[in-house]
Amino acid sequence: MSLLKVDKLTKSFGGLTAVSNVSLNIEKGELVGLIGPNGAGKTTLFNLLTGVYVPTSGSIKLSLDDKNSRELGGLKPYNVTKAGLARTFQNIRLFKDLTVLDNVRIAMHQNIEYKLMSAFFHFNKYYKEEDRLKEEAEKLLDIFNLSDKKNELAKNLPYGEQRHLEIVRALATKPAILLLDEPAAGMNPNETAALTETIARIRKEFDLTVLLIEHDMSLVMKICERIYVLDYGMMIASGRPEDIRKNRKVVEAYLGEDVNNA
Amino acid sequence: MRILMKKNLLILLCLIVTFVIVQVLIMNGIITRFHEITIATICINIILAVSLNLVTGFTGQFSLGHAGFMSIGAYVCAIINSRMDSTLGFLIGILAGAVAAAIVGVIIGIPTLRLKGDYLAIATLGMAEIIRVIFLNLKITNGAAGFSGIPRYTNWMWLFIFTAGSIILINNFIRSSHGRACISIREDEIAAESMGINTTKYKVMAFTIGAFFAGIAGALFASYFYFIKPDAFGFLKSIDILVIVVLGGMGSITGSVIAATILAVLTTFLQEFTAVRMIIYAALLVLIMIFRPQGLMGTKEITDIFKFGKREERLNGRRNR
Amino acid sequence: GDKNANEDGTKELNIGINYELTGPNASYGEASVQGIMMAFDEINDAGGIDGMKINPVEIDNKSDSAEATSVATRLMTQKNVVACLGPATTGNFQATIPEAIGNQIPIISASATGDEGVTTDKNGKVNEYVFRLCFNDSFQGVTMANFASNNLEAKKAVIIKDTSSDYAKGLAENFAKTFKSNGGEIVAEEGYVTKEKDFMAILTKVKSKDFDVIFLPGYYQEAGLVIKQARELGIDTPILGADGFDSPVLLELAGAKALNKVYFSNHYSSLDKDPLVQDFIAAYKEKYNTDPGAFQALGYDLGKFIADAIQRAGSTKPEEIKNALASTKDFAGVTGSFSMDKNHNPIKSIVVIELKDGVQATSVKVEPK
Amino acid sequence: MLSIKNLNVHYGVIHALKDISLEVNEGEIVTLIGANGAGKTTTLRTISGLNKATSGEISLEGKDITNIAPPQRVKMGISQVPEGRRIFPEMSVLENLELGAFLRNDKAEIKKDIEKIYNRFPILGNRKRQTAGTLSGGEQQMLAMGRALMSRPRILLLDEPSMGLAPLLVREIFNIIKDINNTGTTILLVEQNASMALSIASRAYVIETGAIVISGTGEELAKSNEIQKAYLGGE
Amino acid sequence: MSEFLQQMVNGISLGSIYALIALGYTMVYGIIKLINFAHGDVYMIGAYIGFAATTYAQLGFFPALIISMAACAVLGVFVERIAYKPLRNSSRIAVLITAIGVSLLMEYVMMFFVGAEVRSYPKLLSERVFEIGNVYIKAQQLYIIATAIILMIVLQFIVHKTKTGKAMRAVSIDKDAAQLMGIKVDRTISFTFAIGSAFAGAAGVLVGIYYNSIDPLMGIMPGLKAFVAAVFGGIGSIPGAMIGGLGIGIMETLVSGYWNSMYRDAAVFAFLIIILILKPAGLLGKNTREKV
Ligand SMILES: Nc1ncnc2c1ncn2[C@@H]1O[C@H](COP(=O)(O)OP(=O)(O)OP(=O)(O)O)[C@@H](O)[C@H]1O
Ligand SMILES: Nc1ncnc2c1ncn2[C@@H]1O[C@H](COP(=O)(O)OP(=O)(O)OP(=O)(O)O)[C@@H](O)[C@H]1O
Ligand SMILES: [Mg+2]
Ligand SMILES: [Mg+2]
Repeated sequence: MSLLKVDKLTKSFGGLTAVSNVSLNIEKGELVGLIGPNGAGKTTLFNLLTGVYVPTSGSIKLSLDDKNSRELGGLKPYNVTKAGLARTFQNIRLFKDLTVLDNVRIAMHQNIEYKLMSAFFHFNKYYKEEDRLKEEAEKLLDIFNLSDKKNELAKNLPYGEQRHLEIVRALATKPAILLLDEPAAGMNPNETAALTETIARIRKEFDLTVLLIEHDMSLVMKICERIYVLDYGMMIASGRPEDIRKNRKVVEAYLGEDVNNA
Repeated sequence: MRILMKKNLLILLCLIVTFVIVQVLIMNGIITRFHEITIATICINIILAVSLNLVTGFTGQFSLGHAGFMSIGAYVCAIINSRMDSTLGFLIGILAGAVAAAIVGVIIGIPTLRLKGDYLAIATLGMAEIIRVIFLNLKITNGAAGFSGIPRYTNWMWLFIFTAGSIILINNFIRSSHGRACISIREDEIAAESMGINTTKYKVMAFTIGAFFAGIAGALFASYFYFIKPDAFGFLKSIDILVIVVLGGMGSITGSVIAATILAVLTTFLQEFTAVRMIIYAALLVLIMIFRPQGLMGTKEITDIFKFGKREERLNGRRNR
Repeated sequence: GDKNANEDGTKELNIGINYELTGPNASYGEASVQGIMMAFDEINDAGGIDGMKINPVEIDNKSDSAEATSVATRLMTQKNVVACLGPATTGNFQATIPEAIGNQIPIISASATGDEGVTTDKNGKVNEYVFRLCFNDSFQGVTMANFASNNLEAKKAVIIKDTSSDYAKGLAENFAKTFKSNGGEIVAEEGYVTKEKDFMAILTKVKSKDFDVIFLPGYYQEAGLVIKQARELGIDTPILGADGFDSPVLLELAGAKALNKVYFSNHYSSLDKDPLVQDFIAAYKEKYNTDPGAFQALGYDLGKFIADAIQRAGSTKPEEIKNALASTKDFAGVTGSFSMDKNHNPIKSIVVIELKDGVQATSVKVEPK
Repeated sequence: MLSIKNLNVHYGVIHALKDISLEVNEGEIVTLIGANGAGKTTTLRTISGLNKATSGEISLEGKDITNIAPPQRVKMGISQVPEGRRIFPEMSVLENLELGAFLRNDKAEIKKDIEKIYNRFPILGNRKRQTAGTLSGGEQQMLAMGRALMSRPRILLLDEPSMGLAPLLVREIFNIIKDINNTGTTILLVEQNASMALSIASRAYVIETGAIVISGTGEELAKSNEIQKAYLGGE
Repeated sequence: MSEFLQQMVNGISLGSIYALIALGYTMVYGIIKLINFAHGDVYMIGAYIGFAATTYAQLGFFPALIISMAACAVLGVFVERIAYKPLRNSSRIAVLITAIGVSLLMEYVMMFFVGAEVRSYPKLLSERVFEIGNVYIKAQQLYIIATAIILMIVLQFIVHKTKTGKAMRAVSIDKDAAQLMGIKVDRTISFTFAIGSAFAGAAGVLVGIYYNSIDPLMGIMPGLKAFVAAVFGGIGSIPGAMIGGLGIGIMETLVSGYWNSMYRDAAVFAFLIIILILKPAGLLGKNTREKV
């Protein structure tokens, strides 16, 4: 049984159908790419998966184990996150005026184990939990060597590190599936290469399933095991990178003729 | 218990020293009845400002109705305390006033907190007006004529206990995971939701806690000034509280405390300048905002200032615009 | 040494003035203080009280009750006042009562008309240090209700009151009670709030009702506009009010044409031939170039009254001033001569004035029971 | 044409640009490359006047413009496609384009120019009434370029125009840049996609932590080992 | 029936007074997102200038109106330069507090000079009352309604059809980007304040004549109502301000007329809150959810 099963998902804005009848399957542990021209509906699909938009029709099923399968469509974003989906944003949306550490700690809120009264009176439980939180947060920050900057304000980080922090923050919610929206945007080839490796690494370390949107083919073709291609809101192709690269429709709509940048 | 940590003991010591010093000064007559009124105003305004700061400064929800919650606390306490003329009655009155304000906070918060920015401001303003009009027309509150003859139980000790208690509790809350959840809403609501935070729940929570403490402040107010009437809790009062919060710095508890103190002292000082007091006050307000738009403290706390090298435990909210 | 003595040996008498000089009630406070100052100037020009000049210490209470408490305390504990005048409105005055009792310094208001909890406490016991020199709401309300029933033979009345004012609330309640006991009926009770300017909605509603008089407790600022708009809407029944009507501003706002069949109760009438009244009006006119209103006249009397009490006390001790105030007999003021009753309320007659084309045409005196 | 001498810019205490000097000659495409946070955007913003220089001089065709207000610079022919596009999201596509021609008064010509933009970016023509904020990233990028061209600039500053664009479009954007250049507009191009930028640029500057470290022709730099390692992902 | 018609006349004329003030208000509000609490006080000062021009300088209605508008425009620009401009990059609430300071300053400087007592206006406009089948309509009500409608059209034209209007909208969205278009941000904002304040001045004179009563604190309530009307109609929408103003006027009148005037403000606010809950961006506001 697949971990995430999207069936005939549609979203329209007024007259515009941004996502139209899209179906896809993601198995546990997979690393899947989602590509397509600008405006194809990739981000919209993410927004549907994470509850930011309510689908016009269609279903999104998450099955963490064989017994339980949940419909995610129509859930509020925080409930989707609780169910096990975490994301990053195409336009970075960090808590800019908070410290790096706080950015991560906020994402860990749903796993906190003390109650409101502890928050007011700082009982022992509070201290124990806060210590645990801090430790875990620092561990996560270590992935991108950010723990030295844990007391910096997020907005003062260089662009690339902000993108890294977004990933850390998403990981802090302990997701089963991680959705990355253009993680390499604005990075130079060196930085992209480093990011590619990191994604591969965290995926193993955290036993994650990853779905990522990216226009940088050097990243997509290198680490994605499977690729879905959207165009005008419709799924026009899916398959292994080698096949996608040769797919006529994809080349015409998206890659262009001389694909030699992978 | 970690409550007995060095840091907490130190705070406790400071509190006790402050209390004792003022108490001794009162007993020696160095702090007169007149100064005491200023102190009472300061304490009540501190509670109001700190609680509004939680809603507006930390959670980022623009509320123009804080005086409404204050009035609920004031009337409930006044009514109970007038009928039960004892310290116990006073304490029951305060608790009942705070709880009543909190309940109204939940009832009003759930539908209105879906609104954003100025739309929320209008809704909270309207809500406070509704509360005011109700008090104006109720029999038990004696309507426009006001409620007079409230026994005075509020004294320095109670003021101190409730003010220090409010500051500590709200400060603790802000430094907890729940408090960080509130702050994340201010920073970016969409991102907060995507990080698993039920933003509606935490907005309502902040709003309710704010209302609860505003209720306490109202109760103390009623019991200190003998007399309350609905007019005293109009939208201008809400604005006054907001002024303290912004002047101190949105997102700084210390700022609220300092601004409440400065403004009360300033108002008292300006009493002497009858003809121009409001002109001076207004001009100072404009000047302070021009030269310190982020408020006196920005989002810094007093503890940040003493912690140069060790930035470890800096407070969550840190907005320097 | 005497703490009130000046360097040059003349003594000064500090008298606190705790009034609404900013905020929504500023115009009433301002008017009252004008009257008080006029009285003080006259007294000081005439040599003061036993050679002591009156030194008014004026502090603004922002039309706010908590501030009034603070100002009263300041005057009493920091400024060595022997007595405090004001505030003008009942609520703010009430907020200073505990301070007067606590500090044992007399306070007097010229316009706090509330029935309960002013000069007496909850249990009906007199507040020793608290005085006023205006009649209370019930006296005016009852008088106007009787006037409506007896003189105008009205059976049905409409009340339009300022819901945000303690003054209007007291008047309306007393009017309604008496009017009903006279066999009349209150067919509608409508409200507005201070500073409002548009009354068309309630007037239109009222117009559709069947009634003989409108009772309009409230101050001239709104009453003037209510009357104007009522007449424009074709409502020509008598309109009754109380001392809040007494101001030249009423005429300016309503216009002469609208001010017919308008009756209000007051402390005195400008028609009164008493030289005290005529001299005051003339002096005021000379100084401010307009007619005085009730607040000014009451303020003027208040200034004279406290001076008189100090003179009679022969002392600047607050306690003795208090005793002198309490034992006042036949004090002759512009707003009527009066004695203090045991509850520190003046026993005063009331006049009901009729306006014709905006000017006082007739006045009827009603003696207190 | 555009010349910058010893430019210094600070953000509070941060010294973002340190003694930068560069030249752009008439008709050239000059590219400025460098890592994140190196100061590329700051350079462009300072040229447009959105940031104040602490010291140094910027001149356009020999005229010192260092202390001139930004709108005046637009009038003199400097136009910019800012980082993050900065279109007016609540306005329609057409209104955005019209605003690009804010300083012009020749209505007929403006109309013609809008048509030209639609020819160049047909998707904009199809969406002229759509609220610009709901366009996809790539569509917005085109709009930002179109808008900048509407002022008929003599020199166009482009800040990472290929960011977030699909591969096909990236190539197209670079073609368009070349095209715009061919019609006589001088171009200063900031890019992360260094290989593409270098391939169309006549000359290039490399900026590192606020200072220019290397400069040369596009070809030279593209071949340079250092550049290969640092920016082109070469081994 | 005639009572209902009369109430509608009352409601519309009260509402058009709110709208008159709200229009100038929403203009400034829409452009720099400033809750300009001082707008009501500019209106008050406009009324006093008109009062001075007619009473002391014995001028007629139109000269007084023009003088008041011009003086208020200057005042508005001056206040913006001194008090708001230094806070361009500060949080909105900080500017709000400054505006409150400015508002208090104008109120009490005025009170310092003219006293707290109300004044009445000389009779400058026809006091005719038309009686149409038991419904009374004052000529002045017609003037006010007409002025409000004309102002709305003028503003709508300025903002949507003129170049300056486009500049205003661009500045309101993104100041840096506007500069890159060649728009002079400071000048655009000044212009906005000038227009908004001039309209407030006009409203001051008209309403002063209509109610025949002015005082230094007269701006507080209308200023607040204008804010409510602007938000209710949808922030930044000019027809929204008009509809918001009219809506509040009519609601107040209907509550007073058919229910209980004592609960009027509470009822109107309750109704407003309900409408906002149903339409969270006001009547004409577009509920644009941020694209993420
Ligand atoms: N809230 C919205 N209202 C109206 N239209 C929208 C909205 N959100 C997205 N769209 C439209 O839906 C389409 C898909 O947008 P989306 O952001 O999903 O594209 P994308 O595939 O992520 O593109 P890119 O790679 O450029 O980010 C676009 O045409 C866009 O204009
Ligand atoms: N508004 C600001 N306040 C403070 N520092 C800033 C500000 N804007 C930029 N900086 C700092 O100035 C330096 C240069 O930034 P700039 O945006 O010019 O870099 P860039 O080369 O354009 O980077 P990128 O590739 O990420 O766009 C960075 O260290 C950045 O953190
Ligand atoms: Mg996208
Ligand atoms: Mg940049």
